[in-house]
Amino acid sequence: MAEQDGTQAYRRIYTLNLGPQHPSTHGVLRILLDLDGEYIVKADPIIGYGHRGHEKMGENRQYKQFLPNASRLDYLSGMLFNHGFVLAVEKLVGIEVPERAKYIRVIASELNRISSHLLWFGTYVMDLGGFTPFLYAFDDREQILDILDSVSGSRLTYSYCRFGGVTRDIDSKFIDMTRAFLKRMETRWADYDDLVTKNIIFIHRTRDVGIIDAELARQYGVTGPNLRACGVAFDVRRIEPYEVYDRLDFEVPTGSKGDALDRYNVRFNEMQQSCRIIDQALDQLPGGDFLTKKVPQKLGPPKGEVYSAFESARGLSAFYLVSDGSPGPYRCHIRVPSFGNLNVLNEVLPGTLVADAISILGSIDVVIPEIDR
Amino acid sequence: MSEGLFGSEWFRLILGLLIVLGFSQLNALFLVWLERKVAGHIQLRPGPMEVGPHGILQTIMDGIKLVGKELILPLKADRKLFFLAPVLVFMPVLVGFLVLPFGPSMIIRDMNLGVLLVFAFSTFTVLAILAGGWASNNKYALLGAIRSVAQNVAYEIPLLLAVMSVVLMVNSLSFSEIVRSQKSIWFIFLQPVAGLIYLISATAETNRAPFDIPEAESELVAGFHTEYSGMGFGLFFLAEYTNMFIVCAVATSLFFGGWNGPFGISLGIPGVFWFLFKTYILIFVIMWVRWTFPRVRFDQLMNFSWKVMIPLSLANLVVTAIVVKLI
Amino acid sequence: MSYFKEIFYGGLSLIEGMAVTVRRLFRPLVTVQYPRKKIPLSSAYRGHIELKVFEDTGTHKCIVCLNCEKTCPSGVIAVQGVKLKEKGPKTATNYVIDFSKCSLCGLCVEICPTQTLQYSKEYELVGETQSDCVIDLLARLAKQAEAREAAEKKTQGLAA
Amino acid sequence: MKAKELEAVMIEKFPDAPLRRDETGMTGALWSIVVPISIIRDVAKAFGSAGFFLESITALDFEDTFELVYHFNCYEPKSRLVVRMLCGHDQVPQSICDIFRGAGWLEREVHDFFGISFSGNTDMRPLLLPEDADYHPLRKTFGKVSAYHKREEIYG
Repeated sequence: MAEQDGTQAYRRIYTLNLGPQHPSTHGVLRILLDLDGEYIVKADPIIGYGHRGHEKMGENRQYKQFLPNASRLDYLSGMLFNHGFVLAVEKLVGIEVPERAKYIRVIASELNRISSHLLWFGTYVMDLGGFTPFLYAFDDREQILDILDSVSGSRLTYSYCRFGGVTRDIDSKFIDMTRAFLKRMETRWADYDDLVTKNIIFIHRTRDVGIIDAELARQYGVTGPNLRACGVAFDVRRIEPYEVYDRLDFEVPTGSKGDALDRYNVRFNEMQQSCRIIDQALDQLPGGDFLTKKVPQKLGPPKGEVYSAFESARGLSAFYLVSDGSPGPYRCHIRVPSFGNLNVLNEVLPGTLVADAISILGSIDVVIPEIDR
Repeated sequence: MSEGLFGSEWFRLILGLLIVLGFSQLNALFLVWLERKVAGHIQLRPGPMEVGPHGILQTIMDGIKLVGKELILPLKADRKLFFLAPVLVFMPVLVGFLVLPFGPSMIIRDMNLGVLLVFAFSTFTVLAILAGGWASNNKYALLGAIRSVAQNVAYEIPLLLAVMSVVLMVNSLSFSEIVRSQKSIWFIFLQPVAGLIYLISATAETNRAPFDIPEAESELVAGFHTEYSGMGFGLFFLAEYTNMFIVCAVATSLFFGGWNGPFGISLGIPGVFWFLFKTYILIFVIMWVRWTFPRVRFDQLMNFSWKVMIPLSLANLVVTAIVVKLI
Repeated sequence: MSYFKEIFYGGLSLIEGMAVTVRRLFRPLVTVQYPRKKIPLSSAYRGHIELKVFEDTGTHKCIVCLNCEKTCPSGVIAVQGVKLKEKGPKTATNYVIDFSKCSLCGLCVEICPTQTLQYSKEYELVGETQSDCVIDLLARLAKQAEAREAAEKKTQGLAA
Repeated sequence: MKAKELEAVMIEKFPDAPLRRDETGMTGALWSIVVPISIIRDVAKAFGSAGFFLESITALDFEDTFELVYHFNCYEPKSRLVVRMLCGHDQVPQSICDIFRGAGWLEREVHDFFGISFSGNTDMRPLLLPEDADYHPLRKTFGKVSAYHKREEIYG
């Protein structure tokens, strides 16, 4: 069971295989932990159990046919990846998108961001042992899924965006549902605060746990809320705004220390900012087409490349498409944020307790199939 | 002859044992159902609804399912210990029932060392958990067992210190004596700190959330009973609920007046109902706590025990001793 | 001093949390007991594809242009057809989908030139083998028409 | 403007490397530079000391060569920069995993998919592929392939 370490006679280091089947490894992550008692000496994340070859699929498909794949990369923010892929292709081919479609996309994406964060919130508290907030978060998330279902017809893998617009226009029912949701959430934040944010046990479980400072984050290419938690206000929506984000007023919440509590607070505030964005976008929503008519069935983009970044729920994501002029890409690379965010565990985990490892893993919010691609 | 048989001490003991066995099993099944209902309604869902009215028979069906399942012995497990542990975890909780004062005349054995007996035997649970975790030959189970031992050592102390303050006031270790002296005012009003410390330690003692670190399903999969299947797991599960009943019943008799109504008002309700009512209220509170809080971390738990609970309970004991001496 | 302060405010935060959960205890439930109660589907719901019946012809309008078959990313659709008339389009004789491969992207529905494809509202599909997921849309259409006729007869019979 | 400063550094230090600016922002980067395989570590060091982080490493398989593409970015202001490196099918580029510690995994991923091994990276186990994988799926010689071009055919 415990192997004797040759060099140190009475310190026994043993290996614990955390995952791939483990309640808290979110998908199929395996971490080889070398433990000294309950303290972690070395951590080696092993990934790839969910590798489906999306990049190879992308090379063998037409641009249009890759649409359903895009929302299956990070299935929790399917709309965002769908949106991001469409952006990349539109940039490559040069398709003009109607104003209304841009707003619809932003609303749908932000709704998806909230739903992704809500799921993270629920599972994170569940990783820490609190089961009830998980179901409250799911109750709220259910409202978002209903809203997105009413317009895209799907609850998880939306395939809602199309080159030059979206598949279906939003109607007054959608707007009413969204407004009702925003109103509902206003009262929910206080409940979540009382139940989780202010809870002394929760604070002790997260404060000073798993500190990722700005330099470490830079070394590993950590982005998204995990980076903002260490005080760097880096948000693709702000730095290189796409769609109509430059017309909307929102803050980029940041933390200071980069511990689990900061990451929690950043995500929590981000949900509220997303609510603000949706509210403004609904106010500014113009009329007009939701899908441009001028897109040919078979796209023939010019030769060249495009690297289009967008902010998914987990950080900076990008599609890198290289076109050889044919209706499908020559190379389709996907930059996923969870890759760097998980990689940093190599350095953050050693020296912490097993219980902290679960807390850290939950707080950086990785979606493993996104990394595996 | 017959009179001698029914009146004999042996008859009383056997009858008592049968009642205890029947009651503890039924009670545990009911508590499991109650827990699922409470959890369900707290989480805005109905809980079990299918078997029987409002799913009341669900746990019995689960029990039948567990009995029907194969007991899987892990490779290289310690066979004897592995099967002994679930039995070991259930034996001491039965002993606890012997001295619980359900009513003025409803005690199987009114021993004058009753309090001591309950706590002496409740430590057996730790032994069972350690045996089960060790025998499983599984790292998660072993970690759970280690945590359990450390946790119980840390929490026995404040638990007993809190009880000691009550014992000092009554000057007796007999449950019926303690309950009788609470006829006019419950000890929770005289000893609020001790009562609170007792409840917190008892939650930790029974490995309930937020102190369920030996199980800690999000960290250690299922802790010490990771490898148990079928009724082996079932016994651990039932023992947890029976244990919970016992600590709550002890809390009722030590701090909440046992079979007495509040402030001596009994409303004509028999004492046993008062006792059960108060015990179930306490059990509900423990469930309510479980479905509200996240789990504490192992070292924080120890910190809390050694840095907060033990000093507080010691101070409380000293103050009690001085006051008792002065009066 | 901060030692006692933390104990006090910590305890207070715990009580606040418990207040949140106990309030929920008396709120109406949000879940639905599924097989007995069902939530209405949204009008945009995307089930597997099916052939639409048009009022004017009484049947579908598939002309076997194979656009759906070609555009499908996963090779779900297989269509065969014959030319019934010398001039004019073909008519489908076979329209089979393998639902186990379908990712419900909806590209086939969008590309259909006669708009004879639509999403069905069926979601309670069950099968034991992969071949159970193969759906013959024309047979399904015939079965639906039969059911409709039977229902019509029944109402006529009742009326008479 | 970190990008401008770095551009000056690049031109000064590596005058032979062709630097291409992208005024339109079409490709998502301000400029890209094609560097020879031997100086990638110096380039990466320049980027590292300028406060950039490594966004992604990826490769393209052409008939005549591999092309490794490094995307660097910095937090403020918008300045994504691209470093390209032509790497023959039998060449072994140097690892930058000690300059950007996160590069280790990215290089492992490239090794998985293209079979390019990096000298200096001690951990070259397959990352996303199975442990015993001896194939490189994103090479254009593996599986179904729609086209296999020479590099000039795309970049002209």
